[in-house]
Order: sequence, then C-alpha cells, then structure tokens
Amino acid sequence: MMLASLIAILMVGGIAAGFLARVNQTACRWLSLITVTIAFGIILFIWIDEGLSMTLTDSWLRDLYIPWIPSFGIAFHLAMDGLSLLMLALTFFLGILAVLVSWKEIQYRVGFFHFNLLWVLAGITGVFLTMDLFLFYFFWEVMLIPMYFLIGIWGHENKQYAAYKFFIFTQASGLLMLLAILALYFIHGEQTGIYSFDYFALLNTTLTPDTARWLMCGFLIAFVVKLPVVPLHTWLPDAHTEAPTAGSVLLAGLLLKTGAYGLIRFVLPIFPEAAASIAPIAMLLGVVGIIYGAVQAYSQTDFKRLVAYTSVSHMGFIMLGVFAFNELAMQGVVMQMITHGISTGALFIIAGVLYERIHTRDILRMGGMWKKVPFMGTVAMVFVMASLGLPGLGNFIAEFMTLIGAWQANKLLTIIATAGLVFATAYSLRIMQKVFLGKNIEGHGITDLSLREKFILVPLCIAIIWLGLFPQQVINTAKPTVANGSHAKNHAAIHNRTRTDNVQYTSAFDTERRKP
Amino acid sequence: MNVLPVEMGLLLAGVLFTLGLISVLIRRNIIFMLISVEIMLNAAGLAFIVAGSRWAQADGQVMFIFILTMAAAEVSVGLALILQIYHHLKTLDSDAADKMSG
Amino acid sequence: MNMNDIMSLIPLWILSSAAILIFFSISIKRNHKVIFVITVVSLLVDFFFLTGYSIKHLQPVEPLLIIDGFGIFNIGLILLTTLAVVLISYAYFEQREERKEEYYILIILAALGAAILVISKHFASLFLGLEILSVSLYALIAYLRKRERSDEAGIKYLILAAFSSAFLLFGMALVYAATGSMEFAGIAAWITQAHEMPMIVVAGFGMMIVGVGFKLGIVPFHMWTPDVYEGSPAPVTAFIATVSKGGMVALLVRFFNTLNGYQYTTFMLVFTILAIASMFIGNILALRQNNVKRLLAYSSIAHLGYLLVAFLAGEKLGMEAVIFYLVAYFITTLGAFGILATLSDKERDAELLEDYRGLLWKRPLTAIVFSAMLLSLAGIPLTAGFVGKFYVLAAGIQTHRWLLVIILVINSVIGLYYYIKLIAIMFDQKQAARTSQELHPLVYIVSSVTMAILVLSLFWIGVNPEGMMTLIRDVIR
Amino acid sequence: MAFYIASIIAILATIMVITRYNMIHALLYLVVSFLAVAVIFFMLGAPFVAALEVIIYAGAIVVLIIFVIMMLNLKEESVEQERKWFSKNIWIGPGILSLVLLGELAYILITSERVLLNNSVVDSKAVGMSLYGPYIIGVELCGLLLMAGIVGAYHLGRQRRKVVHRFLEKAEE
Amino acid sequence: MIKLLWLIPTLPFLSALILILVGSRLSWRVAARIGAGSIGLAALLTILVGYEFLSSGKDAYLHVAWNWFQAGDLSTTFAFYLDSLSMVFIFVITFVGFLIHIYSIEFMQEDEGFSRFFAYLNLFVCSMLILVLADNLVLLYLGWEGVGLCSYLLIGFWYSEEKNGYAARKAFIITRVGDTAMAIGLFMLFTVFHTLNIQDILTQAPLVWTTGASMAVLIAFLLLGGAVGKSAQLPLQTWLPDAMAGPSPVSALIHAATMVTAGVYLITRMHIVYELAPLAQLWVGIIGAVTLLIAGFSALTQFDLKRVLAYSTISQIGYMFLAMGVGAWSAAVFHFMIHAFFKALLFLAAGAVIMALHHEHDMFRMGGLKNKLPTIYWTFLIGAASLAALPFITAGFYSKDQILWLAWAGEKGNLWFFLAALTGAVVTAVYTFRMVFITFFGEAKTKISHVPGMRITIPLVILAALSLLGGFIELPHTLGHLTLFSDYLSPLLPSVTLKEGIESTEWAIQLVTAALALGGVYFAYILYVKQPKLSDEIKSSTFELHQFWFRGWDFDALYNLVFVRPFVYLSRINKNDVIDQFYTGLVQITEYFNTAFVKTQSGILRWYVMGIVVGAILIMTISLFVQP
Repeated sequence: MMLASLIAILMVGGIAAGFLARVNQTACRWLSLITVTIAFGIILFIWIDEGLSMTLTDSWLRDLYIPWIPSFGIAFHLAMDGLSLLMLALTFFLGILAVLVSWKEIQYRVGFFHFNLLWVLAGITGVFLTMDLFLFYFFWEVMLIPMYFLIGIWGHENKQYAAYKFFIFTQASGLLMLLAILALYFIHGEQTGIYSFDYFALLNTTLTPDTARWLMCGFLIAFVVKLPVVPLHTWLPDAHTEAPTAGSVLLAGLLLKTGAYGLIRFVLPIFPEAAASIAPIAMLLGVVGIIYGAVQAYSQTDFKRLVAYTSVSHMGFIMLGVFAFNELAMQGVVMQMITHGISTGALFIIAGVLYERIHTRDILRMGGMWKKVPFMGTVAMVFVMASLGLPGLGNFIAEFMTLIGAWQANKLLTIIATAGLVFATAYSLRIMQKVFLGKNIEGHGITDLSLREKFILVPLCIAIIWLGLFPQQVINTAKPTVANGSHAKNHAAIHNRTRTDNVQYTSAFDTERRKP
Repeated sequence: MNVLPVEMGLLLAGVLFTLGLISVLIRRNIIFMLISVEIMLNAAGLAFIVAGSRWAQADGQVMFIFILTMAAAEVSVGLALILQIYHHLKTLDSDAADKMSG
Repeated sequence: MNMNDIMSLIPLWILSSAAILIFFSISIKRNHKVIFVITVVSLLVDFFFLTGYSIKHLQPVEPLLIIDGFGIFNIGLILLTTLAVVLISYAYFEQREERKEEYYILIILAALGAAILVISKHFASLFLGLEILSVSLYALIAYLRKRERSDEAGIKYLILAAFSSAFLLFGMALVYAATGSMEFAGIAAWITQAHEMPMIVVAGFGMMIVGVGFKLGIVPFHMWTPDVYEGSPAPVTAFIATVSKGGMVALLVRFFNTLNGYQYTTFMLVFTILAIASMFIGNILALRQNNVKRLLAYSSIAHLGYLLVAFLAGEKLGMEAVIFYLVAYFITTLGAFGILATLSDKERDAELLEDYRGLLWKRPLTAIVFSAMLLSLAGIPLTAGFVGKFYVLAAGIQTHRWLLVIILVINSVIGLYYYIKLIAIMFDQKQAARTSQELHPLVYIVSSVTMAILVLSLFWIGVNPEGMMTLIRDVIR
Repeated sequence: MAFYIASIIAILATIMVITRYNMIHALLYLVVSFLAVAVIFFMLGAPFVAALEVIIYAGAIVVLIIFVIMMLNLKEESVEQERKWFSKNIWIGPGILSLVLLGELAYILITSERVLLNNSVVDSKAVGMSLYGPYIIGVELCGLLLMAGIVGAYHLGRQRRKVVHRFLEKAEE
Repeated sequence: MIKLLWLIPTLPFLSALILILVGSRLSWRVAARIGAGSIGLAALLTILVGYEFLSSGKDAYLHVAWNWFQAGDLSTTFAFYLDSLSMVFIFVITFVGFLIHIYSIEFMQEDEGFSRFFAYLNLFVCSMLILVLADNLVLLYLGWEGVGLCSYLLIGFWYSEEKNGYAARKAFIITRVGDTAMAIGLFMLFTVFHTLNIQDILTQAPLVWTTGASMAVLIAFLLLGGAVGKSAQLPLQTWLPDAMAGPSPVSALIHAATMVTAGVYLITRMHIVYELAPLAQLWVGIIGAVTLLIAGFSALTQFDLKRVLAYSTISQIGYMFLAMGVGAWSAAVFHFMIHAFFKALLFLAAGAVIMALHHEHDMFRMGGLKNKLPTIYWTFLIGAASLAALPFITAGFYSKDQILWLAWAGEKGNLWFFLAALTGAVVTAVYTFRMVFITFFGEAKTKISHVPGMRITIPLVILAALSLLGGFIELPHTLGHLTLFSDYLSPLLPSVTLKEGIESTEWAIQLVTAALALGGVYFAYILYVKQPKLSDEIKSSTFELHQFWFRGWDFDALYNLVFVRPFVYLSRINKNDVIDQFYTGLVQITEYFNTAFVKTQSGILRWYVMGIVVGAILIMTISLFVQP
C-alpha cells in the first residue's frame, strides 16, 4: 500500500496545490514542498527499514497487486526492488529541489505549475514502480503531459517549439513500445493461454530470435529516445534549453533516467538473447553519443544547451554500460543514473540562478563572475568537475565502473569512450572559463546565492561528493537487481513474505484471464 | 412481350446512371445538378425494377417506391435550399458556393 | 407484424411519437423551453425503456429489422448522444434569432433514422434509415438560415449525399439482381451456396461502399466533411460527427459480419486502402488548419481511418475495439463540439484558433475540459481515447495487421501535433479579445452539466474501462 | 424490340437533358426520358410502378422544379451563362471518368452469366400486399422521411423577413 | 604514531575545506595560519611517522580507511600504503610543501584571493599525498586527477586574464589525454589480475607474465602514457611552459617539485611491470633522452625567467625517465628528491625576483640584481649550481652523475642514452648560467619595488642548504661510496646490474661530466657576461632555429593543426546539429503534403463529386482485378 500511497500522495497533493494557489501562492508552494518531502520520507523509511539489509534472494522489497482491467489481464501491480528504490530516492530528492528552485522563478500560474510538477513526479514514480507493462506504458505517457505543460507554459522564448518536439519524439517512440508490448502480450497469451500484461508473467515468454529482435526494437526505441541516444537526441537540447529550471532538472535528472531504467528493467530481462545480439551496435551508439554529445557541447553558447548536450554525452555511457552485460558495467550505469541526475540537475539550477540574475543564458555574455559570486563559482566548479568525471565525485565512480565493465565486452569502443573523457574535460572547462573566469565583459553586478539557493545547491554538492567517496551503499542497494540474472524471476519469493502490504494479495498468476 | 436478358436492363440503368453522373460533374448550375441526381436515382430505381422482374418479386417495386419517396423529399428540401442560396448569392452557380475551403 | 415485434420496436415508436408530438405542439404554440423539455424527456424515457431490455434480447422484426444486443446498445448510444446534443443545443439556439422549434423535430427524426440504421438487416430499412437521417441532416445543416455558410454546407451535403445514395442504391440493385434477396442473411446464404462471388455482386458491394464511405467521411469520399462541419451549427456538427457516422459504422459491422466479408480479399484490400488514405490525408490536412471545426473534421477523417483498422482486424476483439472506440470517440467529439458550442456567440461559432487563445486563464474549467477532449482524441492515457486506441492496436496486432498498425502509430504522432497546437493556444499567455456572452447564466447550467458528465465519463472510461469492455463484449457475443 | 426502342429513346432524351442550356427545355426532355423509362417498366411487368413513374417523377417532381425555376424568375441571361459555362474542356475530365466507370460496369454486366427475364407480371396487388405486409414498417418510415422533408423544406423555404430585432420578430408572429 | 598516517592527507584536506567554506570571511592572518599550519603539522607528522616507520624496520604499513566501492570483481579500498618509496615522496611533499606555503604567505599577501589560494594549495597537497600513499590504482587515480584539478585551478588562479585560463585548460586537457591512456591501462590490468590493488598486482605480475609478454608491454606503455602526460614528457610536454601563468609558489610546488614527478612515481611504483616489459622500459628511456634534449634546447632560447625553469624541469624529469629507462630506479627517485629541492628553490627565488621587479618576467629587463637582492642571488646561484650539476659541492652533481653513469654502465644503458644525457648536461649548464648571468649580472634595468621579507628568505635558505647538502647521502664509488639512499630503497627497488668490467671507467665519466658542466658555465659566462654581442650574433645567424626552439619545437602548432583546430572547427560548423536537419526535413515533407492536400479542399462542389467518382472507380477497378 505504501507504494500506491506514494503515487496517490503526489497526485492528490498536486490537485490540492493547484486549488490552494487560488487562495495563497506561498501556501501552495509549501504544500507541494511538504508533499514531496513526505514521499521522500517514505522512501527513506523503506530504505532504512529494509534496504540496508538486502540480500540477493530477498531482493523485492514491496509488492502491491490489484486487478485493474481483468479482461485484458491488466493489473495495478507495483513492486519495488533496489533499483526502484534508488531511482525513487533520486526522484523525490530532485523533486524537493525542483519545488524549491521554482520558489522565486515561477510567479505565473503558480497553482497549475505545482500541479504539473507533482504530476510529473507521480508519473515518474509510477514508471519506476510498475510491474505491469500496460500500467508502465500508462505512466510513461502520464508523465509526459505535465512535462509538456511545464515546458510549454513556463519555458523560455522558443518554448512551444521545444515542447512540441519533446512531446512528439517521446510519444512516437512510446507508441512503438506499446506495439511491442501488445505483441508480446499476444505471443505470451498464445503460448501459455494466460493473457496478461504482468511483467513477471511475460518474462517467461519464449520468442523466436527474429520476433525477439523486432519486439526489442520496439522497447528499445522508446528508451533510447528518452535516454537519448544519437541520432534520436535532437529533442533534448531544445527541451532542456527552453524548459524552466525545475523542468530542466526533472528532464535531465529523471526523465532521461526512465529510459535507462527501462533498458535495465525490461529490455535485458525480457529479451536477453536479442539484446546480446545487438550489443555491439548499441554500444557503438553509446560511444557515438559520448563523442558527438561532447563535440556538440563544446560549440554551444547557450549555457543550458551546452549542459543539455553534456547529457547526451553522459547518457552514452549508460548505453555503453547496459549492453556490456556484466555486473560492473551495470553498477556503473545505475551509479551514472544517479550521479548524472544530481550533477546535471545542479548545473541546470546554476544556469537558472544565473538567468534570474542577468537574464541571459548566453555564455559569451557572461564571464568573470567568480569575483562577484565566489560561492556559486565554487559550487559550479564542483559540478563541472563532476561532469568531467573527476575522481572523488560520484560521476567518476559511475564512469569508471561502466568503462571497466565495458572493457570486458568491447575493447575498441571502450577506448573511444575513454577518449571521450578528454572531450568532456574540454567542454566542462569551457563552462567554467566562459561563465565564472575570464573578464566580466558586460559588467553584470550580481549577488551571490541566497539562503534558499544555498539550501538547494549545498545538498547537491554534499550528495555528489558523498557518492564519490562512499558509493557502496548505493551499489549494495542496486546489487540484487543488476548482479543476479534471475533477479526478476525471484519475484515469487515475495509471496512467502509476511511483511507485505495489508491488501489482500492476489497472485500475479491466477487472476481471471481471457482469451480474446 | 419479348424475352430480354437481365444484363440489358441493368446496362440501360447503368448508362442512364452514368449520364446522370456526367451531368453532375459538368453542370455548374445547382438546379441542374439536382436534376442530374434525380436521373441517377431514377436509374437506380430502374435497376431495382429489372432485378425485381428477374426474380418475379414485388420487392424491387417496393424499393422503387421508397426511392421515389426519398427523391421527392430530397427535391423538396433541395429546392428550398436552392431558394435560400439564390437569395444569398444571387446566382445558381455552384462554384460560387466556395466560401469554405482549405 | 405481431405483438412481440411491436413491443420490441417501442423505442422507435417513442421517438416518432415525440417528433409528432413536437409537431403538434408547434402548431399550438411555439415555445422553445417546452419543446426542449419534451425532447429531453422523450429521449430519457426512451433510454430508460431501452435499459429495460436484456442484452441477450433477440427479436427479429421480419424482414426489415432485428432487435438484438448490438442494436440495443447502439440505439442506446445514439439516444444518449442525441440527448447530449440536444442539451448543448439549448443554450446555443437560445441566443440565435431563428425559429428553434423545428430543430428538435429534425434531430429526433435524424436520431430515429440512425436507430433504424443500426438495427436494420435489410436493404430497404438500411436505405430508409439512411435517408431519414440524411434528409433531416440537410435541413439541420442549413438550419441557421442567416448564415451563408449554412446554405453552402447544406447544398453541398445534399447533392453529395444524394449522389452517393444513388451509388448505394445502384449497388443494392446489382446485388439484388444477382442474389434475389435484399436481406443480409439471405444474401449471405446465397453467396455461401454459390461458393464464389460473381463479379456483379462484387461490383454491387463496391458501389455500396461508395455510399457507406461517404457517410463515414473516409478518403476519398471525405471532402464534404470540413465544409459541412464548418457550415453547420456546432451541435449539428457534433451530431454529424457522432450519430451519423457511428450509425453507419454499426451498420457496416453488422453487414460485414453477417456476410463474413473478411474472407474476401477484395473488400479487405479496398478497406485497407481507404483506411490508410484516411489516416494520412486526414491528419496531414489538419496540420495547419486554423479553423477548429475544420480541424476536428479532418481529425474525424483520420479517426474513422483508425476505426477501420480495428474493423479490418476483424474477429471478436476487432469488433469490440470498433465499438469501444466508437464510444470513446462519441464522448470525446461531443465534448469538443459541446465546448465549441458553449463558446460560440450570436455572431458566429467559436471556430477560429484565435478564439481559444489564453482560454485557460479566462475560463479554466472550460479549457481543461476541452484539453481533456483533445488529449483523448490524441489518445493520451487517463482518457477514454487512450483505451480506445489501445484496443484498436491490440486488435490490429492480434491479427498481425502490422502495416496498418504501424501507419496508425505514425499518424497518431502526426495527429499529436495539431491537438497539441490547439492546447498550446489555450495555454498561451496572451488572451483573445473575444467578449463573453450576455445570456442569462442559468442557460449555461444545462450545457455545463452536460460537459461535466461527458468529461467525467471520459476519465472514468479512461481509468476504469473494465465495465464498458464487459458490456461491449456481451453485446458482441 | 420495344425494349430497345424505349431504351434508345430514354438514353437520347437523357443526353438531350444534360446538354441543354435552357433549363425548361432540359426538363421537358427529362419528362420524355421518364416516360420512356415508364414504358420499360411496363414491359418489365411492373405496371404499377410505371404509372408512379409518370405521375410522380414526370409529373410532380418535374413540375416542382419548374415551379421553383419560375419562382426564381430566371431570364435569358441564365441561358447565356449556361452556354458560357459549357466549354469543351469541361467535358474532358468527367467524360473520361464516366467512361471508365461505364466501361467497367458494362464489362461486369456483360460478362456475368446470362439470365433471361421472366415474363411474369408483378401487378399492383402483389406490390400492395408486399407494401402493407412485410414492408409495413418501411411505409411508416417513408412517412417519417416525408415528414422530415416537409419540416425541412418548410423551415428552409420560409420567406425571410427583414428582422430588426429578435423581439420584434416575435411580435410579428 | 604511525597509526596517524591517515592524518597526513586529511589535515590539508580539512584545511582546504575550511578555507573554501569560510575562507572569504577570515582575515589573511588566520587563513595563512590554517593553510600553512596544516601543512606544517602534516610535515611534522610525516617526520614522526617516518621515524617510527624506519625504526620499526617493517617493509610497509597499510591503513585502511574504509571500503571505497566494491562491485563485481572490483574491490577498492580507501587505504593508505606506506613504504620506503612513498615515504620519500611524502617527505618531499610535506616538507617542501610547507616551505612553499610559508613563502606563499608573503608572496600572496596582497592578493584578494589569498584564502582561495591556500585552499587550492592545501587541496593539492592532499591529493598529492593520496596519490603517493594510495594502496590501489583507483585511489592513485583519484590523487592523480586531484592534482590535475588543483594544477588547473592554480595555473588559472588569476582568472581574469584570458591567457591564464587558456594555459590552465591546456594543462588539464593535455594531462587528461595521458590519463585516458592510463585509465585504459587500469582496465587492462583489471582484466588480467581482477584487482587494482598495487601490491597484489606487483606480486602477481611475475607469476602471470613472462618477460616481454605483450600484455605487459601494452599495459606498461599505457601507464607510460599517463606518466608522460603528468610529467610533461614528449609528446605531451607542451602544457608545462604555459603553466607558468600561475603564481610562482605554484610553479615551485606543483610544476617543479611534486606533481610533475608523479609520472616518475607511477613508473617506479609499477617498476615490476616495466621490468617485465623491456620494450616499454626502453621507450621510457628514449622518451626521457629525447625530452631532456628538446627541452634543454628550448630552455636556451627563452626570455621568460619562469619558462626557462619550466623547460628545465621538463628536461630534468627527462633525466629521471632516462634513469628509469635503464632500470636505475633509486637514481631516478634520488634525482627527483634533489630536483625537488633545487627546482623549488629556483622557482621560489625566481618568484621573489619577479615580485621584486613588479611582476616582470622577461630576463632581459632584469639584470644587476646581484647586489640589490643578495640573499636571493646567493640562493638562486646555489640552486643554479645544483641544477647545472657543478661538481662535488652540489647535490645535483651527485644525483645526475649517478644517472649518467648508469646510463653508460647499466646493463640496459647504451651509448646513445649516455650521449644524450651528456649533451643535456652541457646544455643545462649553459642555460642555467645564462639565466643567472642575465638576471643578476650586468646593469639593472628595472627598479625594485619589493624587498623580500623573512617568510621568503627563510625557505630559500633552507632549500639552498638542502640543494647543496642533500646529495651527500648518496655518493658514488669513486667519492666515498655512500649509499644511504639506495640502501634505504633497496628492499623495494632493485639496483642496476652493471655491464661486465666497466667499473673502472666511472671516474672518467665523472671527470667528463664535471668538465662539461664547468665548460658550459664558462661558455655561458663568455656569451652573456664577457661578450654579449657574440650571443646576439649567434642568435641572429641562427634566427630560424632559435625561433623554432623558442616555440618549443613547434609542438604547439602541430597539435593545434592536427587536433585542436579540427575539433573546434567540427564543433563550430555543427553547432546547430546536422542530425536535426533530418527531422526538420521530415516536418517539411509533411508540410509539403499538407499544402498539396489542402488544394484538394477547394470548396467547389463539382470537385468533391469528382472525388467520389474517383473513389468509385478505384473500388470498381479493384473489384475487377482482385478476385475475392
């Protein structure tokens, strides 16, 4: 029930915040802050409660199963394992920051803004939790609409274009995934006579190699567009650039991660052979993304656009790691998901903070800010360094593990990917140089971070350093998911646990099914 | 009474139908278009009569009567509309009625 | 015609009696309110009467009609839709300088025609139902005589409808000439007996497709849609988009299933081509449309294309998908045109994109309802449209119609663009300078309640479609 | 033989209809065409319908149209206009389309199996029995159809008044 | 005491943290105390730890702070490993570091970024300590990158100058290129050994590989790549001269004494791998030899005092590489230590000069400082003498002599190495004293604005003393045969096997070396003091060559042409993302269709009828041709 309550809290909170804003805008902000904090608290509670003592056999923490559309074998099935837990922790952490970051920035239609914000979070939560493919698609789409509004209403100059592009790219790919899901559903149904969208049921589908490849492509395309992988990335720079700060944070920090999550959760377990067969291509795409994103990032003059392209580059590592098929790389990927969320989110926040002060995102018009805003400069330095993969910060752990894992799979590509780190250095340092160092050309007189902004950025700093120095907890939490090939199938184990939620638990496998 | 093949009857209906069709296509005058449609409907009725005659059933004729009814209703409404249009446009040119496009 | 037949036809009797009652009531005294109430009451009574029927009910009224679950369901759908149209019509017509009363007769007759259509099992009833519907629509479309566009739309619809009816009739005649039967079942029996279908029958069916296709507004018989949608009063447009098309779809389903048309590659090929063309052309035409009514017209072309995909998928799931999609589409379209009608003023309908600019900030609830409807058209989750699209895709995939399914997906994406564009305009920060209306607000309560019910059912079916699915499954059997 | 003569007359008359510039002339040819068709009906053993063809098509409908033409008071210039619209080019597209359609139709009809018509006559009694037997609902529906037509025509055809204000309009009624 | 090893890197780290967080609110006095004091404490602790370590007689001491991360086979600890080699390094780092910190208090006193400077400097010391104390290669990599970061920060310390930022980025990026190679080396090591723990690798390596195993060679080369980047050796040497943009203490600490020798540390640390990969080791030597020559010649032509020193550093590290190339590990480490003393001294002294002359870098605008800044002059002279390896009295002589001797006599040495080293020795003497003579002799060209105080002179004096006396802990056979240093390292680092029957030549070599060094000094004296015109003539007659050397053998231009320009060009022309064009194209196609289709909706009734007819014909045709 706790899992469902996570989603419910956010949704209800969103609606409440939307109405509350008519009365009092500040109250609305506080309400959404409290809502997300409660969700974060729940996740921390679960983590502390049992995440710290996870073992390989006991990897599913919570499970909730409510039949929804029995005639199609669709259920409201949520389940949580270490990976979901990590992703949710990240979600709510960034969610809190997103609310905070909008405190001053959003002065227009505050209620509707927070409604959308919380619903995006709810959608993302659903994506990370659901174990029913129909429901997954459902949430997958649900998170897009509010995101679209966030970009389209509170974005910058070219917001409509960016919002369209974002929406259409993700929708198109999502629909292809829906096709694949449906095909899988029918194939599984014809094989077993059980028509079900349940993840754990569909895992057992036997597919011919050809079918598997096609179906996987359907899933893959949705995830790689979201990730994004070159050449399907072009929505991302626009969307990230035009979105309001909170939107950029959520986009970069969370939405991209849903793609990576999908790869780990669905593509690999459901289509292991097919995934293995395209691994070289996928890794190649990852490497292309790393290099291409870096090269593109270097030439950008728009701060947010630059950061957006760095995302493309960083997400290449995820592609590389996921298809390396070993635990190290996979751990690296999980780590990358988290650290990238933090570091890129922070960079977007810095861009937003700067934009609030000098009303431009053009880095050619910045420069020499350090003297005025040393604190901001220091913080920025931390995240710039994180983005170039400096050891001691979280990103390094992620990239190092990914690369060392990828090396076992494909040496040449790993070499190129590693070379990408040099490019990463080039663009990262360019940010520092153009924004904070050099001369203050336009003579902007700006003030350093306010208390609220410090309250946003300092936890991020601490998080990224903490992850760089003490990543083991995260690795342990993710371990059951990524280390154990049959992890997903261990789900049955949870049936025997007494400590499931209070709901009458119906098995995933004996609901009424129907042959259409 | 001569014995004649069904196809000939249907063919005649087809020819009349096509003539009506040509007329709809080439006429710009709305009244003419209406008349042409009547020709087509009549041709369809003819086809029904031929078919009914082939099976020696009354159904074909019944259908014809229905068609007749429909044609009458149609013409009455159509003419009323034409009056309106003439009122508005001061012409019967169907091409003039192209205010809506795209 | 025995007692049972008469009993079974009571819903139709009620409708026709209502029409006649209004007819007389007009001759006594013209009163918009009274007539509106009569209409609403009779529709409600009719519907409640209908709910008394068992879904398993099966009563052929030889030789023309058959009252079965499918028919009852569709009549119910038509009645409710008509009711919704009537409800939004009241406010719409109240502010217009036109005699309002005939409108209700015509719309009841049109509904009756559609009802006949969905329960007919004979060419004659098919034709008569169709024509009652059409003839009523001629007048309805041109109902607002002050507007030039209404006349234009009316005459276009009239000529084209009659023209396509001629095709339909000629096709019927050919089929009849070959088979000697005008009953669907009789034709099916003849064909089964004859083993192969003679070309003349194929040609007959082909010509009938022209007539059917025209009513459905699928490519290449679609060209009337935008003009007629634009020219008609908004409630009438809603009616055309829903009842008129839906009735035809239901008929097509019945006809095709009775004949088992799925075994004939010719028809499958024809419908495949029509479906693909409808999806592409409909969506692409809508892309840069600035008139909301025309935009919805083009979108309806595309949606009928989607519907054909489910239709082509056949089998039980396909039929379910068709009906479910139809229901979702009805709700959505009614909602959209309902909003359009509510926003319209004395001068003209709120049909330009610009009329919607910044609507969210001016009338938030209206804008949200409209957005929900558009999102449903786009097939976004939480709405009925999504489940409908899901159903269609499921049906398509189950029967491996990959080409159609892929094209559907591509078109959904194209379609997104213009739905989103409209939503984006409503969320724009600039506001249109359109003045609000002067009518007494009470008038709007009816419309508002209707819209509320529509949007709630939209979400209800979107979130919990199980009930509707079960119902439809029982209906299809 | 009589069938073929009547057919040729019908076709020729119809061709005349579609080529006339003057509407009244065209309508007269239309009457001829309808009459020829009525003859055919008669020959096909459908005397009742033949009569209806004459009365309603050739009679009522044509008269109705002529009535409207007179109401509109169309003058010579309309004939001129018709002539102007009737250029050669206008025939090309529709001609080709129609010929293709006719060709296909003819091909289908001629290649279909040859069936000779019965000589049996379906007289008015049979038609009546059928109409008021199984097709009784159809007849009722026809009534509703006509009602729709009447209401529609009445509403649309009503003469428009110069309306100053909606309340004034009410007062006039 | 040895248990407190972890405090040695932690103290600077804490200090850095404090200074970063609240530094801007502290007065310079407090900041200086925190900044320098922490290093002082660390130095003190180092001595205590060192004492205990030496007296304990153990080979090594391991302190595990915590398990860093563990996933799959990879298990990494955050652990410090102290052995004799790292002992030398932490001693140099903390001790020289402390002196430089003290020096910096005065040097940076006026700067508004005072506390920031100390924060960076402390962070650097911390990273450097982690580097040399790391127990596994991942942690070493952390230190390795950490020092890179600090180097970047400090080179670009005066960030408002565009060119400083450029130099800083150049340094970071170029070293990153080497790091990439090193990272790949780590991947390969991990693949082979399933661990990245240094000691485990070193013990397993001889068991896994035979000498000359291709994997070993490859890995050795990759690690060499990292070393080459950090230590500014060919071909990645170009960043170091530009790095002189940073404040002088930074140049002294990072770009002379410690960071740039990280490569030496790495290779020495992994010497077993290199012993197993003779080809790679040979290349270490070759790179060292070539680099020392190239940098030496470049140093001859520079105007900027600090650039001379920078090239000199490159050249001296070349010696160390040469030493490692011939397997003279302890010689390399010894030279590292001595070099740290005298080069830090030289940089600090140069910094004092520059500071005194109002931030004037050009030697030819100095001159005549001999009398005005006597302390500086004498200490600088001592440093220069040590650098030029003036015989017998300077530490540089002993350390360099050892390398020269082993390059000649070592089993892996050869004539070419020896000749290169010899030539280098001459060149070193020449450019060193060219520097001395131009700066301190002749006429004064610029006025002195700042006379160095105690905080500057005391470190100079201490370093000068070390530069002279540091060499006496390791004396050659011919001169007393004292082998304190190599004995100390011998459990860890193997000594060089000499060629057969070559001992007798040692004194000859020493003589030649000494003579050449003195000759070089004399040569410089003639050119720059006696007959300055001669030097001008030489300069003008070999103008092209001179310029070529001055530009650092045009490596910069080459790299610009081959790497930088194409990258920037590519990235510039593709700023708007060519892939996006594809999607824009799709949209345009759709819009084109839209335009085409819209025309069909003409509003003309007959046209619509036509549409229906066309549809009918289509259906009929299909019916005709496709049989059901």
